Amino acid sequence: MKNSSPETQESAVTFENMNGAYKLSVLKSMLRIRMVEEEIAKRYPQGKMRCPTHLSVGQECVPAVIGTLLSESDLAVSTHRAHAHYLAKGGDLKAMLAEIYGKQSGCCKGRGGSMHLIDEKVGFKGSTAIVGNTIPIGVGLALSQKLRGKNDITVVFLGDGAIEEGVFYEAANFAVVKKLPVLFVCENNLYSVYSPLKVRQPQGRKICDIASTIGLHSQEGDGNIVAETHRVLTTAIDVCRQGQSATFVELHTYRWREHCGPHYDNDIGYRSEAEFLAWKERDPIELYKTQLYKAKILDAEKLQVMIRQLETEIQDAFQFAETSPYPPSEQAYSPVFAQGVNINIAEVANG
Amino acid sequence: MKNSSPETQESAVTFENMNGAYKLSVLKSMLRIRMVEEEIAKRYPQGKMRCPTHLSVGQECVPAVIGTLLSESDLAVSTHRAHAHYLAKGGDLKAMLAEIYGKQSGCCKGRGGSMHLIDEKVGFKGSTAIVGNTIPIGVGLALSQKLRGKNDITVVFLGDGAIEEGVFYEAANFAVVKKLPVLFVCENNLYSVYSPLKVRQPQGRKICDIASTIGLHSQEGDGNIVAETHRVLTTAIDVCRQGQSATFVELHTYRWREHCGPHYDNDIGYRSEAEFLAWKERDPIELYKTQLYKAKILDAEKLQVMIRQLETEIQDAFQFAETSPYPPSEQAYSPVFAQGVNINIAEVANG
Amino acid sequence: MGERSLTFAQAINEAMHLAMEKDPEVLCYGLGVDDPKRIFGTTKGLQEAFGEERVFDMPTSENGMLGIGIGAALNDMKPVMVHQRLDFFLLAMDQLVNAAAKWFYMFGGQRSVPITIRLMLGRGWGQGPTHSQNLQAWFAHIPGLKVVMPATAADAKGLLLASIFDPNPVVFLEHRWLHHQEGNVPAGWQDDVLGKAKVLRTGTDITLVAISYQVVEALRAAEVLQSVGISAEVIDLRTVQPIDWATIEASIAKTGRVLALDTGALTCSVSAEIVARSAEKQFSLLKTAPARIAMPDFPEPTSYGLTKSFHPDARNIVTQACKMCCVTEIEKALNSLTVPEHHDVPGEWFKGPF
Amino acid sequence: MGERSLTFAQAINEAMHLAMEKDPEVLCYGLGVDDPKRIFGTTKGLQEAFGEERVFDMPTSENGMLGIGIGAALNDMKPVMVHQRLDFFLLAMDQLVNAAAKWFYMFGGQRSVPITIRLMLGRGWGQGPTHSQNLQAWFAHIPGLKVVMPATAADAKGLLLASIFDPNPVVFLEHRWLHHQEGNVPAGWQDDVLGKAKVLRTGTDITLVAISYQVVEALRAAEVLQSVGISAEVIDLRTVQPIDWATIEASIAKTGRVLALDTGALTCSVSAEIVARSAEKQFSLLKTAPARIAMPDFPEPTSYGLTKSFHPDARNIVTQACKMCCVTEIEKALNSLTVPEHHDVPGEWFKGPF
Ligand SMILES: Cc1ncc(C[n+]2csc(CCOP(=O)(O)OP(=O)(O)O)c2C)c(N)n1
Ligand SMILES: Cc1ncc(C[n+]2csc(CCOP(=O)(O)OP(=O)(O)O)c2C)c(N)n1
Ligand SMILES: [Mg+2]
Ligand SMILES: [Mg+2]
Repeated sequence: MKNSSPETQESAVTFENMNGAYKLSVLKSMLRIRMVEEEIAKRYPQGKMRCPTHLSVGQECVPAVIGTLLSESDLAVSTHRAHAHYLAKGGDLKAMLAEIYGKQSGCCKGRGGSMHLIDEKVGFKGSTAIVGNTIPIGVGLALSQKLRGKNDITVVFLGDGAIEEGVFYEAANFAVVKKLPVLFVCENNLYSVYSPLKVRQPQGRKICDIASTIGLHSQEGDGNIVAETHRVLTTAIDVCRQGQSATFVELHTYRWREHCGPHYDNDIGYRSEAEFLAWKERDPIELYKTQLYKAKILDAEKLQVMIRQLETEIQDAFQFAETSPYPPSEQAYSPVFAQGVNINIAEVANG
Repeated sequence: MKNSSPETQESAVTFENMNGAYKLSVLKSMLRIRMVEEEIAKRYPQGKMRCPTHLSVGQECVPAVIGTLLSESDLAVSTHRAHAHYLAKGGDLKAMLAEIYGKQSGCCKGRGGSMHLIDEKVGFKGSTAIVGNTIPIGVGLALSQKLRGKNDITVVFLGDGAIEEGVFYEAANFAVVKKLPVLFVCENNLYSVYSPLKVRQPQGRKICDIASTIGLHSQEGDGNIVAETHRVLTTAIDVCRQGQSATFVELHTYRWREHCGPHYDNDIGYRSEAEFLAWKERDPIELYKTQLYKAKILDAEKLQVMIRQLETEIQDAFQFAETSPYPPSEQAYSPVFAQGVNINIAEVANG
Repeated sequence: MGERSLTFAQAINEAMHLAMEKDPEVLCYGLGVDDPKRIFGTTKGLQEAFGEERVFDMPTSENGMLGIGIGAALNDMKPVMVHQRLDFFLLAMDQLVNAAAKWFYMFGGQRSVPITIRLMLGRGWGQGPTHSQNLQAWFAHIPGLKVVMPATAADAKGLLLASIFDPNPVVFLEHRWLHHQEGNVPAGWQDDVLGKAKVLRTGTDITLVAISYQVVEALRAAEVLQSVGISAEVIDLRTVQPIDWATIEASIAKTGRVLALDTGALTCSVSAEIVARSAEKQFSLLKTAPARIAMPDFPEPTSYGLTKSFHPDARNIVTQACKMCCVTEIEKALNSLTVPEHHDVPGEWFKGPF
Repeated sequence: MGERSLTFAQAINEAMHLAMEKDPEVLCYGLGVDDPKRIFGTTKGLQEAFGEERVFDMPTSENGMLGIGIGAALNDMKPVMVHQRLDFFLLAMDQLVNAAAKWFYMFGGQRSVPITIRLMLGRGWGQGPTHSQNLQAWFAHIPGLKVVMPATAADAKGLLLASIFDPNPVVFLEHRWLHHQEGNVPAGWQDDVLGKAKVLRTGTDITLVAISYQVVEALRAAEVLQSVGISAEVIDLRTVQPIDWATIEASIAKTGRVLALDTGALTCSVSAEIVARSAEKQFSLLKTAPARIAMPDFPEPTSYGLTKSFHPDARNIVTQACKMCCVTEIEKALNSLTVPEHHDVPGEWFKGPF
């Protein structure tokens, strides 16, 4: 793990001395993401979720951990692969599923689909489908937070592919120039669609090193191990919240299913079954469960209860989504412009 | 001076053991650029050069030196501030001045003006007026050179401001991934228009370090000292031509006159007269002349001859430009499309 | 040269093979050109046949990578750049407009930029607001770009070859709903030119000027219009820059009625240009007001529910044409149009996700 | 509220001061907003009055910096971004089109992006191909953007205030040749709305629909047309998205003739939209073919020689209007138009370089 200037002490609260309830809440969050995604995968072939859909199965650790470390007034933006980030930030599961089903009760009233999630109530400011598109937007949110003088931060979720967009470099540069409270969380899952890193970025060059040279406080870590992810993220959030530096973390992980859609696709040739199996061995949920079992924080019964709770919640949410009505087709012609005048200060200051 | 991987030996041919004729040719090239630019500055207020014009007075060393190190089959692209690069690469002085005057005999037939220079005959492939615009174009030229398997390189001239464009980062990344024979020559003159570096880039962060982390073979040097510039550039060109790495050099220098236009503007407040005077003390031409005098390569008479030759050439060229006719106004409607079919291989391979 | 039935996507693929065989300076690059899916099959076999130097994937760096193609083109290469969605290409407008489009004119006509940029237009299966934009009007508005929108498999091949070997920058727009459409495609090399429209069906009462996927709808509509006594002439514009005014004008001179059909948003669209120009130049020949059918001025929503009647199709064309020809049997005509089970897929075989 | 004569640039500056005083969440940023030249004077005094946090320079990173403004706007700030040339802004089309324009609609109408983007359009003194583009048609084509093009000092102020406090993304286009024009500008706060045109001169024979700098030329032309008996109504469109169709239609209903005047390239232009829509909706009211005058479909060349008659002006308007009204005294009308000494400067005081 690399730690660039400004130097900071490790956060006092380490994962190890967090209490059992907290540790179980992280597990629950991971399981919840996994079970939601798997249920989407199961139902997608029914042809009722009619939009491009990118699942985070295998990548649950990073979102779950960071979700426990942010407050509601912290903000977040994300990408095409946003389900996990949205859920971890506290986004409404029913509204998300309804959105994927294109329903009126969806978080965008059916206009955005899987790639466009939003839950303003919990500070999830939006995910968009163009690679890199929300990166500067997150930096702008952080600018507004800094101007307001509050202690909040903005998290920008991005992938290893998004690093290649010039706009990442531009946005990061500005965040450093202005010392903005933004935390870039890069889930490096080795692929951009079917393209391995080596055809896109120089071999041997680390993403976190680029970030560090740009001037971001930068670290990397194993994104499949809860304790390590927790350590890296707590440090980063501390640095960021204290206004010391805009920060960057690169967390290594792996997407299990196909880039877009519900299936496995290790047979089509862009990556090997062996690679997949090696990563599956390192399933973040299994690794964490083992740890919790060992520490006697978890037992089979607790797990069963947790899973049953989640199953109920998730089945309910799918039920909600499937039975919600479509928006009437005239709503396609809902206004493209917001109405009204947008003046905060009632008094006319001059004239 | 920083030298990043892949490690290379200094080029065997150092500046010190170049012969006197060579050293004088560098001086002449510098003087030529200076005298052309100063003559433009003198005549610009007459209102006959009616286009935005950016002068390189004070920045003559880098273009002059690199001009002597390239062959005609090497290519170059440049920016809004391109006069010096064009001339150093062997561009036609008359055609350049005629272009600035908007004449039919101009290198773009009057369509481009000062910011759009081209001389295909000598491999000066074009300068454009949008910051960063020619950076990827230069990398693409290098790609074509590599695919052709020739030993040629492409030089991309750019400023410290252009470094901030995401397209620099994108183009550099690809050049590294593909090991392209491209050499980025960044003249860091501390300003982008009136903006000092500190409002644009993190303080203390070096441009050459960013380049190095991206993966470019990267060096910096004093761009007002011929010997150092020569050393840095020879190394870079060697590395580049041998196909070891795409390369980057940052050379520190200073623009004397206003960003755009003929005047001095140290009085308007964005930089101090003292700063300017300190750099003027380090006039690359005066420094070099002193060195050549000391080494007895130059004497007052030789200098006079050189200046007189250049004066004649330059006055002739201005005469040419001023007396050339404007293009007839109908030529504004010259085709926007090239005609014909663009097939190299006569034989139809198939069918 | 025999004719075979190929899909539009296969025809593109064949054109790419022919071009790369014919000329070693043709390159093909873009995200996914060498991946298992091969851009909906259109780049199949290219890397195997022509190697990794000429056929390559790229970083997600749209602006930089377009500039790199332009640079290669300035040194006599003929790059074909591919984007799976036009929307991604918005990142590259500086290179497209400030460099590629202007180079030839701005540098005094010395050097052109022989690059071809293949962009897919989306629609359906929840492509939504940022995966479905049809911005042909943007490209057509910029002096110096050629803009090609084939509608048939044969044209996909012929026009792609013409685009690649045209010395100018060409934006080549492929509608995803055309990729699977089959048609007769002559084998071997094909000579075609950019800037010529085709009259796909002759008629005497109304001129339908259609582009890209709207050609399919226009032909469906024309069939039905026949049944209520309206003889529609269908022009497939094929390129929207330059526009083949001669063909359009000759048709309008005959029919006196023009209806322009666009896949882009209405305001300042290619269909606006066609209507405007017809009104300006052929005012006295027009028997009724010229009209256009285009996308509404709204982003495309994602939901199955919202897209139900979002994309104007043969129904809208039939209705509008009947009105223009003062034919009242609109219901009768509409009833003979078949309606697909799902409005958001190009065929029932399509199951997503992209 | 008294009236004072201000230049267009001063009026912009006054609007910025008023807006920033009124609302602490208004920001102003862009290359050079705090430099000695202060964007042709339009940002004068802002940093002194409102501090470096609210008024700031930026790196040359157009796309990133637009996204940053959008982000701030999504958290209730009201950023005003400035570019000295529209052409530089081509780098930012992804953020403009895929984020700013779509956010409100695509996220279910929950959150809009109250950003204002001031772009200068160039012309003259050799601005040339990449410093003079008038791309209002691009912006108008994108659902979700408002596009404002003031022509008078008073409107520069009123419309800029309306833009800043409009909850939507607004592209605010300033023609450099208007910056020095003077006009009466009411002091103090001004309430104006986006989407309303103004009839600057009433007439009965022909409707001139003009935008931005073409309003100046239209008024010059109208004066001269009067002398040959043509009564021209001049509409200053003020915003090109939304377009105030009611005002245009009412005028055409009266005059039966419409001539649209644009500063952009002809094909798929705003003037195409105006002509198309008039022909579609008011065909039977038109006494003669509708027409448009726009820039030719060529990049703008740099040379003084080449730009001599490149920009259509009052002369072209007079000629076209006479033809449309069947008035033959064109020469007489043209002769009464004054011709400036140099065609490439907004006034003889202009000596370059930018
Ligand atoms: C600008 C742009 N280019 C290309 C795409 C197509 N695309 C969709 S997702 C994706 C992969 C991005 O990879 P990464 O950032 O690593 O995210 P991951 O899918 O691995 O989570 C690509 C290239 C896009 N949506 N936007
Ligand atoms: C994309 C873009 N943004 C802004 C400008 C305005 N501009 C012209 S020159 C320049 C300065 C660039 O600075 P630098 O790269 O350091 O070059 P220098 O002028 O110092 O030689 C700027 C910002 C432009 N031409 N293009
Ligand atoms: Mg990835
Ligand atoms: Mg500089």
